[in-house]
Amino acid sequence: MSLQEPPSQEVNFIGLSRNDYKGGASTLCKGCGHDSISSRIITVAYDLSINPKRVIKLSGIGCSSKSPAYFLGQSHGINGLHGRMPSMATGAILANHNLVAIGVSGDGDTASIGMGQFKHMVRRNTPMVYIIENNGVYGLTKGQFSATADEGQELKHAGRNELPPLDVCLEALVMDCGFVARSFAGDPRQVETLLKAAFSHRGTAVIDIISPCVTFNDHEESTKSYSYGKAHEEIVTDVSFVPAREELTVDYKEGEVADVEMYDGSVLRLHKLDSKYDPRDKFAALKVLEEAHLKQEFITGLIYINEERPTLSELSNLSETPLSMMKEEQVRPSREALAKLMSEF
Amino acid sequence: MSLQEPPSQEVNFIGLSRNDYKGGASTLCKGCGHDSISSRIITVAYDLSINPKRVIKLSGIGCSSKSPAYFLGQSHGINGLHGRMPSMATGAILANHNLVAIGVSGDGDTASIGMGQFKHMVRRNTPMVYIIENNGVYGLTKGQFSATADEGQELKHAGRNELPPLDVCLEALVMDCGFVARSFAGDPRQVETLLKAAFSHRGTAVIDIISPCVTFNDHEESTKSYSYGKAHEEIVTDVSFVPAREELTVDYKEGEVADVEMYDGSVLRLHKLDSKYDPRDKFAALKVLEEAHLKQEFITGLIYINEERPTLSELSNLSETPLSMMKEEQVRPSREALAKLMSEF
Amino acid sequence: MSAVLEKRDDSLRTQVGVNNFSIVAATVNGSGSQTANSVITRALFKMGIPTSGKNLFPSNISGLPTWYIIRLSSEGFIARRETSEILVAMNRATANDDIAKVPAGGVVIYPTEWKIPETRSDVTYYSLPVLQLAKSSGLTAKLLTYAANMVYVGALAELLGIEIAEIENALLHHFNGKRKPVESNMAVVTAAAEFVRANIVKKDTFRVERMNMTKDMIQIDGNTASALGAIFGGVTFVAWYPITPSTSLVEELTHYAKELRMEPETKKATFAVVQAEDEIAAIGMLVGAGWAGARALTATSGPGIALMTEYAGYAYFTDIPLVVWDVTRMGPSTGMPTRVSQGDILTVYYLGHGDTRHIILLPANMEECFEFGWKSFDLAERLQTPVFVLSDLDLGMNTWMSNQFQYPDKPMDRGKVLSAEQLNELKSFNRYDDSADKDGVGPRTLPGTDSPYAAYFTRGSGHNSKAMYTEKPDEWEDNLKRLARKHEFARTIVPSPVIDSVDGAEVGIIAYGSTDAAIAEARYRLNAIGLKTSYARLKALPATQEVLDFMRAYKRLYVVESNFDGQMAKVLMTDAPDCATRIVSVSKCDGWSLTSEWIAASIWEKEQQ
Amino acid sequence: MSAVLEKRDDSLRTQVGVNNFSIVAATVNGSGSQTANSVITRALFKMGIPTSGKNLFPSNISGLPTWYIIRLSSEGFIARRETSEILVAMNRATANDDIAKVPAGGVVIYPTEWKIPETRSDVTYYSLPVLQLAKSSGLTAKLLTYAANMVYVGALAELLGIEIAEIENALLHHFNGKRKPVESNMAVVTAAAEFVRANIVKKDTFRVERMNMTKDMIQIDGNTASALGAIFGGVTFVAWYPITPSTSLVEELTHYAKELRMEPETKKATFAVVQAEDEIAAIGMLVGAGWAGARALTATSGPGIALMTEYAGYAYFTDIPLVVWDVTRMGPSTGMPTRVSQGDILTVYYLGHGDTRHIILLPANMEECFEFGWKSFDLAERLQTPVFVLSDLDLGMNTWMSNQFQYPDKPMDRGKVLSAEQLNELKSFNRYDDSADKDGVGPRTLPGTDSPYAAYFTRGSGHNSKAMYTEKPDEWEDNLKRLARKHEFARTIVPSPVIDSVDGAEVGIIAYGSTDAAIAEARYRLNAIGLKTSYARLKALPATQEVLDFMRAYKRLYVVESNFDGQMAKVLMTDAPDCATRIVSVSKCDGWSLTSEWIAASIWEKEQQ
Ligand SMILES: Cc1ncc(C[n+]2csc(CCOP(=O)(O)OP(=O)(O)O)c2C)c(N)n1
Ligand SMILES: Cc1ncc(C[n+]2csc(CCOP(=O)(O)OP(=O)(O)O)c2C)c(N)n1
Ligand code: SF4
Ligand code: SF4
Ligand SMILES: [Mg+2]
Ligand SMILES: [Mg+2]
Repeated sequence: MSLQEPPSQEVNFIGLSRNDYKGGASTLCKGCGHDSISSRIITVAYDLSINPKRVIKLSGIGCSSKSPAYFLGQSHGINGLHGRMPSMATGAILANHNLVAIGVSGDGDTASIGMGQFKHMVRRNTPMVYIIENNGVYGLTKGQFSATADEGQELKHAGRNELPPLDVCLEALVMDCGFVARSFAGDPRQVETLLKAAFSHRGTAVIDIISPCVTFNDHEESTKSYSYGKAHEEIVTDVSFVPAREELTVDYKEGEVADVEMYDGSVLRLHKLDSKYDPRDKFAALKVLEEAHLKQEFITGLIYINEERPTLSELSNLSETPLSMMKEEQVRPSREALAKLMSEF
Repeated sequence: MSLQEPPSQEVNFIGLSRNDYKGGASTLCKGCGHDSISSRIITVAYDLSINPKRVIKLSGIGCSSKSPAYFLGQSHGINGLHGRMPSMATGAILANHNLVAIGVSGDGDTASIGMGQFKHMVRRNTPMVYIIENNGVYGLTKGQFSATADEGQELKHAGRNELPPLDVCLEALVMDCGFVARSFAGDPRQVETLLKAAFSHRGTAVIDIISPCVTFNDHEESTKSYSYGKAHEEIVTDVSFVPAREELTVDYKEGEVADVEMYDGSVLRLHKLDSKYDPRDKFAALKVLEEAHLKQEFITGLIYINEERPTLSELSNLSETPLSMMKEEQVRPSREALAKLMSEF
Repeated sequence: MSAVLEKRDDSLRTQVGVNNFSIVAATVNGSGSQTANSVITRALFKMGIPTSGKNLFPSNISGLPTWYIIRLSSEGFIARRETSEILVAMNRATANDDIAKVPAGGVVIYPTEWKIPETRSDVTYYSLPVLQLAKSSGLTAKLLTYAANMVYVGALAELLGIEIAEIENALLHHFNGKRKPVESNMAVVTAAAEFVRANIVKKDTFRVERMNMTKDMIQIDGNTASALGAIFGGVTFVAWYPITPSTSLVEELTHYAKELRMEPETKKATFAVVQAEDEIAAIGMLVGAGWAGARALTATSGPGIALMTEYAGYAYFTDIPLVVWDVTRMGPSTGMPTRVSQGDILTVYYLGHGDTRHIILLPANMEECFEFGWKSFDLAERLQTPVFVLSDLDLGMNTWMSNQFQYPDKPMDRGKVLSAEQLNELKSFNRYDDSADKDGVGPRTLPGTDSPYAAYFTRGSGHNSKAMYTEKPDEWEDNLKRLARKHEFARTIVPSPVIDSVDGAEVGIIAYGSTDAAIAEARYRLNAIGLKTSYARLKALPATQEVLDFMRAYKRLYVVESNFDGQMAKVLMTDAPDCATRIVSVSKCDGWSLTSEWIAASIWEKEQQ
Repeated sequence: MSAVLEKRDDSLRTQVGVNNFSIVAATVNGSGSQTANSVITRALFKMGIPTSGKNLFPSNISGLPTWYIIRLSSEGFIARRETSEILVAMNRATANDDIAKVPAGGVVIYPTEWKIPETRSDVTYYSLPVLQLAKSSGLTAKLLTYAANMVYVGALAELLGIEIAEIENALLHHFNGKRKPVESNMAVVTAAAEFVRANIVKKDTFRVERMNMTKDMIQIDGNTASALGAIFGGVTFVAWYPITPSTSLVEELTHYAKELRMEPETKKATFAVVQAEDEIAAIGMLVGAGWAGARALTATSGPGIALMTEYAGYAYFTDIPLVVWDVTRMGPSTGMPTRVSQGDILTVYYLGHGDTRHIILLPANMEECFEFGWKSFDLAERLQTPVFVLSDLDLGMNTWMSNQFQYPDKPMDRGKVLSAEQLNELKSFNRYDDSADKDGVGPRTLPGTDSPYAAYFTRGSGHNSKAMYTEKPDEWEDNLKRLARKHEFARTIVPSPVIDSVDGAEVGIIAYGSTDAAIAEARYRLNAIGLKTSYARLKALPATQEVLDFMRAYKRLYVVESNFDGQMAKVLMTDAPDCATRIVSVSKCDGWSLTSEWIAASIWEKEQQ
């Protein structure tokens, strides 16, 4: 795969059009950040001329985990179990180490039920791009807090969250992840840049993308609530009503801080790392994350990179031929081998 | 419970002798570090005059997890499932928030299969003393590497470990644990001091105690191998043979570094935090752990303390009466309450 | 199926007419039709007409097809029917299919804006200028889709004769008495009704009339009923992980516990609810809490049950009480998370590895959801074992009418728990020794009991009657024998089946859970065409003696269930091998609740063979 | 039991004598008796005497009682027996119990150092100065306990007539030909033999004689046999989590794969082994690997199976091939991790929630462990589904004699996989469409296949034959029907039972797995006292037509198994309800493998009723 730009607007280096990278129609809510991440993946895969036939898409369960069906329709995809995608990815990647793997997960999927598998995937340095579409809630089960929800956050449905947020970037970092990044779904340029970098990383590349849930990031008592007044709010006590909403977007420069107003009126503070920041310094990475945590803001950008660690595929000392493509003669020892063995027992 | 010393040598403040704190006979290997940790728990519980009838002992599965049967025989104990003790502890503690909970786990139990539950227990700040008897191997299943095994370590049985170690102290720390400590099973004074401090901590107190496995921390090719020569070594190709061994012990001062020779001839480097170290500084804690990781040494002592975070029991706004002791009239609403409800549907 | 339906006697069909028909509202989920649908359902119910509401919704949050079916039945039958006579078509994407399914003589109500051709001559079409009428609410553009639903409320009211006052009452109920939203909704309702009155000539015969069949009854969903039952059962500890269709059980429990279970003086809680990180942790917490003496509950569904396997076996083997509500949905695997099935019988009965058999309760209606809500704790603590209550999506999330709930008729049974006083007198106890009662249950003590004799050690590995570790063959076997005794004892104390023995019937029907309403109706129809049937509705596993007696009394036993493999039929075969050849499994599993038409036709057809 | 044993006809007992008795070595685990025991077992085997070795070890690492039972049988019977005539008492803690269990006429060998009274007059006591003899090895003090075991090797050799040359050969085999350790061990052996010759007058009648019944046979354990089978089956991916008694399966697999499965030129591996963080991850990895086209295997036991429930159901429902070895141990729960049972039949058959039924293979001996090692992959890929192989601790970890393994008689069957060429020709494919063969199996493609038509999307939620998401009732049902077709198709291709129909027999015995050896012997004894029995040994579930035919042919069907609830009996009842009343469950579950004495006595007793 190449990091150069494609030769023309219509087709990329391998002769595919952007359309060849699309997937099925999304069934997510209008304005859901997850859909915009799917678009970014489509763009990046097209731009990088990635051969979709050599890509596998993997996910767990959740709104976020549905999205692999909505991009790269020419790639094999698999939607596994809630919180257990990392193991499935590990098996698939070792079965064919020549493929490019994209995993999409949610914050519930990764940080709640999936914490164990996530940590151990990172520990093994399973080569894949692992995207967390992070909204702090369980979208698909209608708005309970996930483990990444902010302490003190209040939601219409779930009440008040009393527990501290689990930071997936910090979690990846302390488990020696070689590529740790964070972005915001409404910042297409940054998401694309980071995705491109992630695709050229050899081990596990973790990208935590804040992707607000337009439907359940909302709470009843908020006075600053999403663009309609008190009376109108009451009418939609109908829990089944999901108003169409605009995607939240933001555009800000390196080193800058941007405040994004959420649907519930609360404010998300994003802080883009500047060019002086050295992502090869693990200690700086720990520091920047811990400080952001204290300030209740989110650091965006490439937080840490280290290309040193061997990947799981490399450690496995695998033959060139993918395991899945082995012929009988490569994997079934000979009659003589059996006879020799038998003589030894 | 009190931190003062007991009035006499024979009985403690609550009139119990050291014997009252003992448990059943151990079935662990002679010299296993886990047994010496059990002794420390006995001593500390006696010294602190903890009422054993108000203690619950919980564990997972493993050699380490067997040990609650070997101390505090007058306390209720429960030996749960592999890797799933934290959840069990959470339920038991909320059922009776007036009890003192001691959890004992292994490195396999906590860091491999148990990673998810461990992180979430810490996140909830479940009030308990959580001890990891860390030997880097699965003792009970005969010597495979656990997730805390050192990178590059070689064992007779398991071969070479290629993956980086998972640091349970760092894991606890980044999940906002309010008490993070590390010690060595062969350093009785430090273990006791830390245990005493842990018992007076209000939230989750994590103590990682390096506790070498005398039986499986051994490897065939080692020239420096445990006290017997090459020929003799071969004779014990009998995998069922477990030679009796001495417990490893060490005595060193604050700020000092001690090298302990392991049974396989490798050297464990311990570094005791000195009195200038401020365990209330989270950032310093991160730094000291990360640095030790790079130097392949183990920091011992109280690494981090923070008494601020409310515990899960506190957040649960529980009645004084433990839930388990509630009388029918406290928990079954009245006939009138039902009648009123029925009129509303 | 349809072939069968056509062949069979016509009496198997519901005779439609006044207060006897179904309405289906076909919408897009996320469009806010829930208020509209529940308001209609409640208004009809309050007019004294037996009514049920079933929501067929997709497994996503917005944008996919949803159907809400309201059935009225002057005979009091509230199961789903095969057809709905009145279609409110609000989803363009499914409109063609939806219209094709309307039976001859039926009605199609649709938005004028669609400008679709009215091609069927055997149904009546009414079109409504939905958007225009919605605007009359004065709501902002954003809420127009929502208001559009109120248009069909008004139209149906006018077309069918639903009392406007009851619609308003239902809205008031829905909005907890807040006038403002009631007014804006009523504006649309009235405008739509007026439009119909002015512009539409009623050509169909469907209408409703006040009657007196719902007096003193309530309308509720099973998850709320179960939650209330648990609260009146003194639940003290809940751990859970969200999963459809069980989520609302815990959410309602939390909601009502905050109302009913705070200490009046201190405002402190007499319960704790923990959202766990997954279902392994949820049941792990229950194990700890149940062991320590709490009344511990979780609610989950198939995938969660799967994850609970290991701890379920542990709790069985260590004699720890806890209650698991499995609100079943369609499996295998993720399956159809928003569709119903009774597919977890075998999984749950044998949950765990090794020789494990659990206690299962099988509520069939709202009263039993409430009753088993409290009774499950008494059984769990009396038997010191996990009790699984198998509700399902149809019971749990749909709207049912019900008698009012009965206050528990017994004090709480905490089972064999030794107090400090008892222990100090006994000076010892044997945790797993049931020799006193031979019921398989030994005495237990709770942590924190102030006696030096209280402590014992709990483990999932081999233990003898003193709770000591053992690998001795005889001690191991003794313990398994004790557990088998407990299972047999459970057989004598779990809820008895409801048995309706009909004189002269050669055929017995066996069923359980949410299919009960459809069975009642199917038997009525079968009886009408001359097939007498007796009926045993199981309320629990293991099956009690009454069930076994029932099985022995009939030549043919139709075991009706909503799963693919006929799972209960299998369990019963192994319980009563002598009846195995009489058992005929009648099962179907397509995500929709069984209809009386299908049940009656299936049994009728098999009887003809 | 013992009452039964006493009542029954004496012919049910093994007649002891030359080459016909058992030896039990009672030791403490961790003391290093494995070399001693395996050396005796091998020496006897190499003398041409049918021999088996069973290790009864505790669930800890050192310090608890262990028994190793060596059976010799000139008749070729190698199951465990109820009694062992010769006791080597090396564990003071259990010595009294151990001695009490020696049958009249038996022998007790014990260390002189114990100075215990020789109280039984019906047995022969021989005491050995064990420590003193051990010292003759010249080993350091630390290794004396280890050397002590060699003392009883020498003593037994002398007492029974085991050829010293075969002992030395066995030691050479054990130490891979290294002379040094062989010499130090032989020093003890010889010293002990000499001591016996000089000081002990043989008073018993037990002895061994060279014979010719083990020619061309091997001695091996089931886990090694299974591992080799997998390697010859072209296993490419293994993920696992350590658990007794399955651990050695993967460890042996890894060991032999490094020998047999490295590319000769590149020294690169044609397989990958990953130690997962738990069993959920292990099976998750298999799902990914199986989906992507690897031949994926895991080995585990009860608790691991429990954790695999959710992904097992997923793989079943998404048609993903993978192989799970469940080397069963005693449950429920942690149970007795080092004791045997066949207690996972129901759990595994129905593993998953919703309507799930799996393919199960049931090896009964070493050859089948090897055969199913490769065949399981062919079945899994042909059927595109998980295949569970139920070995057990007795098969897996004990020492069995066996014929040499047969090289696979068929090329690898990768099932219906479409290549890029095929796809480019077809221009599309329907993943779950089995209309071509009606066998329930659709074509699949592997990721990385270079065709624009290759891709499809796999999900555990509702899908139609094109692998598209669906919630449509008919599409859902069609898929379940296809899976049911697959189950019925599997019935026709899984391994057939071994059936031994005896003329004139009215009784059929049905069994499976490790109990086979004991059944063979029990039938021999029953025949001797006049009860003819036919025998069907199941090799797989679902049961094939031959099994059903067998069941229909006999009046009484004794289903013999090593679990508490008679699990296979239950499965067979539901498969053949017409035979349910003929099925009599003969089951026992105390952690020890079944004996022919117990089986014969149980069936005999039931026949008398
Ligand atoms: C074992 C299991 N438990 C529970 C569920 C129900 N469930 C489906 S999605 C989901 C949460 C998804 O949250 P997240 O991963 O944050 O994704 P989002 O919908 O927010 O994108 C849950 C709990 C499940 N599918 N499986
Ligand atoms: C679900 C499950 N998988 C595997 C096992 C087998 N097992 C028992 S103990 C153990 C590892 C214990 O290692 P650790 O926690 O480090 O304890 P140690 O024995 O080293 O003290 C394993 C894998 C089990 N009991 N349960
Ligand atoms: S519920 Fe939230 S996360 Fe799910 S699709 Fe809708 S907006 Fe996205
Ligand atoms: S095996 Fe290791 S961890 Fe287990 S008891 Fe022995 S020394 Fe301790
Ligand atoms: Mg989320
Ligand atoms: Mg360990």
